[in-house]
Amino acid sequence: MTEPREMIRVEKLNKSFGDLHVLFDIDLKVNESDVVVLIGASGSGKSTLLRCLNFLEFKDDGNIIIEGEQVEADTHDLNKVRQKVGMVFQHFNLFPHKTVLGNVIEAPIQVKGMSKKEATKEGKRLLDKVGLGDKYDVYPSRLSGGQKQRVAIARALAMQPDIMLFDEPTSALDPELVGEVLETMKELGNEGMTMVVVTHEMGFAREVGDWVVYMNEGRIVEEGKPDQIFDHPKEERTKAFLDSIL
Amino acid sequence: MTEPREMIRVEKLNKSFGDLHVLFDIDLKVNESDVVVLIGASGSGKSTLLRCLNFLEFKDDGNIIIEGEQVEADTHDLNKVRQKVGMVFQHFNLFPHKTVLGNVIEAPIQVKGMSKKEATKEGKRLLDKVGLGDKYDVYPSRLSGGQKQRVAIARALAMQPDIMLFDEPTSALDPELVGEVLETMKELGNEGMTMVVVTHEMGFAREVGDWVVYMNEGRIVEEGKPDQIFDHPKEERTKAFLDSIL
Amino acid sequence: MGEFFSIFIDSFDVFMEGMWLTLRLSVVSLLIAIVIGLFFAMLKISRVKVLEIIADLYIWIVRGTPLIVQIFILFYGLAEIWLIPEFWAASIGLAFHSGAYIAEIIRGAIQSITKGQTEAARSLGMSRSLTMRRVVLPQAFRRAVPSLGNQFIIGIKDSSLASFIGLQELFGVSNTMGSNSFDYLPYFFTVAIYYLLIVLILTIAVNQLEKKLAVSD
Amino acid sequence: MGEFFSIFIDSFDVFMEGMWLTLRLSVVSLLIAIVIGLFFAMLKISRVKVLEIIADLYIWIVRGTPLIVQIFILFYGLAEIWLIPEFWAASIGLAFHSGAYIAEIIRGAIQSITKGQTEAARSLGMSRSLTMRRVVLPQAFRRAVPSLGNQFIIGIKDSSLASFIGLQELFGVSNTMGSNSFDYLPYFFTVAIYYLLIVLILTIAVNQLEKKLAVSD
Amino acid sequence: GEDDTASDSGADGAGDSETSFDLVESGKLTFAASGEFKPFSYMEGTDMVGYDVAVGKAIADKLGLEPNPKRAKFSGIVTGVSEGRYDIAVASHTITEERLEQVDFSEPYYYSGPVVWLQPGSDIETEADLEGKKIAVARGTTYISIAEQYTDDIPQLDSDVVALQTLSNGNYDAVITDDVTGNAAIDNGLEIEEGFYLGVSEQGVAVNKDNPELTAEINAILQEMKESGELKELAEEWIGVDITVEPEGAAE
Ligand SMILES: Nc1ncnc2c1ncn2[C@@H]1O[C@H](COP(=O)(O)OP(=O)(O)OP(=O)(O)O)[C@@H](O)[C@H]1O
Ligand SMILES: Nc1ncnc2c1ncn2[C@@H]1O[C@H](COP(=O)(O)OP(=O)(O)OP(=O)(O)O)[C@@H](O)[C@H]1O
Ligand SMILES: [Mg+2]
Ligand SMILES: [Mg+2]
Repeated sequence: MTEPREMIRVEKLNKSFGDLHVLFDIDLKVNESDVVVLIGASGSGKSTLLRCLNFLEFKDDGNIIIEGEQVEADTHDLNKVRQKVGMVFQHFNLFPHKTVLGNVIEAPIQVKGMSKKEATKEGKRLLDKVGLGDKYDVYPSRLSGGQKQRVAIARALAMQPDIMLFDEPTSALDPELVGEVLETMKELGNEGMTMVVVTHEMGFAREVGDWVVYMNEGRIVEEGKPDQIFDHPKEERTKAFLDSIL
Repeated sequence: MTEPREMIRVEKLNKSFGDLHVLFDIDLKVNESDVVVLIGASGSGKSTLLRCLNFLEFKDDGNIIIEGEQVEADTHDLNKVRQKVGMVFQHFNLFPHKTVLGNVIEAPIQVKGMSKKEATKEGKRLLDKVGLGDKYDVYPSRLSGGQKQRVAIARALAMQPDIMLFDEPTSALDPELVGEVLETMKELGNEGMTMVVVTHEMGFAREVGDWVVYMNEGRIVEEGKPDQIFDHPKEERTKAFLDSIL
Repeated sequence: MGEFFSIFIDSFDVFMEGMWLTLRLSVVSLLIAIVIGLFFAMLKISRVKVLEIIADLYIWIVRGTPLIVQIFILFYGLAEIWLIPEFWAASIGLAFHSGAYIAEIIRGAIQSITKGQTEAARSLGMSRSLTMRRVVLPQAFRRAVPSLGNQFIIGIKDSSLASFIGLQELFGVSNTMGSNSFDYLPYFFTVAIYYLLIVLILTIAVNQLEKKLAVSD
Repeated sequence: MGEFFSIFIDSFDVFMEGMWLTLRLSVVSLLIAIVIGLFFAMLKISRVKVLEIIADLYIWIVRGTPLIVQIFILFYGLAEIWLIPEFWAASIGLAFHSGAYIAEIIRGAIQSITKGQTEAARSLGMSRSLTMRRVVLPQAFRRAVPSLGNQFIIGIKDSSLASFIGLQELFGVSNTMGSNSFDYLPYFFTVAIYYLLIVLILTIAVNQLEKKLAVSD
Repeated sequence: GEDDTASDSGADGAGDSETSFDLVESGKLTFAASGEFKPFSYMEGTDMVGYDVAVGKAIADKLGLEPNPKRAKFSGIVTGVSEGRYDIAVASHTITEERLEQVDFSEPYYYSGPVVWLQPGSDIETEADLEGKKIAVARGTTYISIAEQYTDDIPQLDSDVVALQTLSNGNYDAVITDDVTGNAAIDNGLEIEEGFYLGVSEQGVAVNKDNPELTAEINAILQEMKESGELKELAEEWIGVDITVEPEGAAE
């Protein structure tokens, strides 16, 4: 068995907003094809950690190593780094002035310089894949939340990232729409995409997750395989948290 | 025992807002010095009935007889009628650009043509009475809700009305401030003021009320002495309502 | 630059007279405009269709034509009916103009006063007009102060057009002095400074007034 | 009345030329103003203190001085540096003026676009400027359409002041014809009608455009 | 005869005048000038001065009235007189047929002529060279119709001085205005050049048509001032040369 490729390594990451220290000495490792699930109470720093991985926030201290390369905001072209790491947001953030297809092909054309024809072909393939083959020319305002989120996933995939980050992708959705998005994410996981997912969907975490990380007040309190965390949490706080959400 | 003087009589009052029929054939009698308490679920028409008595809304049909005189909007000077009937609102509606004393003396001076000196003397007496003798020159924005409502009561009393209407005078107040307003109202009732009070304060209704009227969906369902209504309601709906709020 | 400075000093007295006229024009036209604005605001909220249409028409005409056209029409048009001095023609012209904007400001302010205020007043036996006068308008005016202040500043700038019917207000002074010296630029710079100063002072004053009025709220 | 009607007919051709110039002036100055406004809006949101101050200063000067002063200063001032025809002096003067208002409109519209939009674009690897160009500005412009339309209408009315530096646009035509015939009033009424018409048509057009843009939202 | 009447009423004082004329403000002679036509009328501080103003004041004095000079945009002055906003205008108006339909004119109080003013080194030398050029004039002046004989490109400004300054900035090919005004501009440092005369013009005092007696009085006064040399003195004081006599054989 070969050593798996390390896609993300975080070492002693610290982050404050002004006086508010939000992340304390975070260490994290994500291997190729892993699906890592981040859980924790509101305000525990999950989003902040994810955003640091995509450089939407800048760390104060520590190292972030993406695909073997230590990334620093002042020496690296972050736009290049971000192309390797796709992100899906809680509130979709689709571009309302562009059609569904327009949303998906925008970055490949503008950033990668792909031809419009090629981008369209690839974009359509991705939209078909997420089950929106009939919505190419529709504007986002006409879509349901679940459809919007699947477009957002297709949009991120269109940049052919090596890693996908998901920040509570289903928590802004009506319950009956959660399933279709989780299904799409599950497929993605099964295809071998490396994923870091913040979610409260424990069924998904258990079924798709390879590794679960529980955060509390800016620290990683406990981590392990899903079965272990969910069935035999070691820490009291983990137990209390799981009780509160299940 | 002489026949008591009849202050208000309502006969077959009907009122609609557009297509919405809000009051159906309301009959009501209020004798001098009576304290009549109106209760009922939200939307049952209590406020609308009270507002009809003060001609802030106009009836569609039926009669309203104030102190023996049948009042019609097109033949009577309603401003004169309103002077006999004071009203206290849920949200106080103090005049924010006038001091406490200014609020109280405004109408006596402008409407009754009282001299400023006389109005001020009477206004101070009333403010003393409601326990605000130290707030003459303060602006309403500086008062607590309970203080505001007591100013509103003093303001209405300053016109020397024969009847006072209260529309949920304590329901916009923090619980700890309800008592001071109810106390003021209780005193007023004990002094012989004729009052019609919409309230959910059952303790007040029982202690001060002479007559309780229960309304539901625009109709008077049941009425009687407080003990009878609260302890032995005849109607199922009355019982259900009382259970829901106690 | 030294030359500009000496022009600035030398012209001070004349500009002060122009400033005085500018201020008189602006204040007088503001006062007339408030009366006009109040009147049309009342029409707008009268709930009488015809009156509302009249108010809309007035506002539409004012907003649809340049101020300079309005001033000239009033200047020459009023002259055919009754000859009024330029000062009054200009004041009325400016007032006619900003009256439309003030009508909208006042209407908005009146409608921002809650129905509860009116009902409280009516329940005390106050008549409709007494309620408007004593309860609604005083509160509405207070709320309108920032917008009215802003409109006053606009009015001061607009009063520059009064020079075209012959008034020697600030801009008129700069124009005349420029023409006498055959060199307009330094005088236009000078007058720009005066306007900036007035507007600056007024902006501060309006802000102060706002703060002061906020105290009793 | 009959006389007015015949004046209206007779002057039609000349007024059409004035109208054409008015429209050219307004459109050209609007386009320049959008560029200026965009530039200063960018300064305002740059989060670089110096640049913000520069933008504030510009906006303060424009808002603090009458348009007619600005037009004259640019007309004479620019002439000392480099000779430009009146048309361009007027266009630049008007653009300098409305640019300040447009800067505020655009800044407001940009700031109304959620941070989420920017983050989504950045997370796709789009650079800051690409994000601005492809994601933020298109949405901001769409939101700014009603205000920009309104500003355009104001610009049309303001262009009447270009007549004072010798341009025979609508108002200039009425002024000249009035002074040649020694009877201003009918010509000023005529020109008022033309302005009202343009403004009416534009108001309708802007409303239509707004509705059309709303479809994709 | 007439002369005597005029000097009598001038000498006898106000009482007489007030009964014979209908004045804008009683006891005052309200006269308009532009204040933007140096040296004929311009501002010194807040006072309007110049040859026109001096003549207006002299007329008022001789009528026994208080002079009441009013500033107005040139283009609105004739209308103002015919509307009754001003009693008269002493504002360098050339006497023309069109204006005579609106107002009455006195006898000329000075003579002049439209002159073509050019940029230094201009290659315009004759009237023929003006063909199709950009010629600026002041709005409401007679120079417009003159310019129209040569070109369609005629920017109209609010005063002659604006036109001249803009010419010196290089915006126009030519400006048509009075000889005196142009020379005053050159004296004040404007870089322009005197071209050539386009004719002779007579400037008169404009009077409201409802006031024929006033016109007659003014004619008499002007006649008297010409004879006594007073008008010439005023011209020399303000203009530096005598412009009150009709030039013989002026350029056609
Ligand atoms: N831009 C910011 N400025 C200041 N404080 C912030 C900012 N973003 C987040 N925080 C604070 O950082 C802390 C962690 O926030 P974060 O959004 O990472 O939590 P979370 O675990 O994602 O919570 P949730 O489940 O509510 O999304 C919180 O206290 C939050 O208020
Ligand atoms: N001005 C109005 N226009 C239209 N409908 C109204 C108006 N005022 C009241 N209603 C409707 O009339 C019905 C009775 O309202 P009313 O305010 O009298 O009820 P209420 O018993 O006072 O209720 P609450 O306890 O909520 O104050 C409600 O359905 C209400 O929505
Ligand atoms: Mg979060
Ligand atoms: Mg109610």
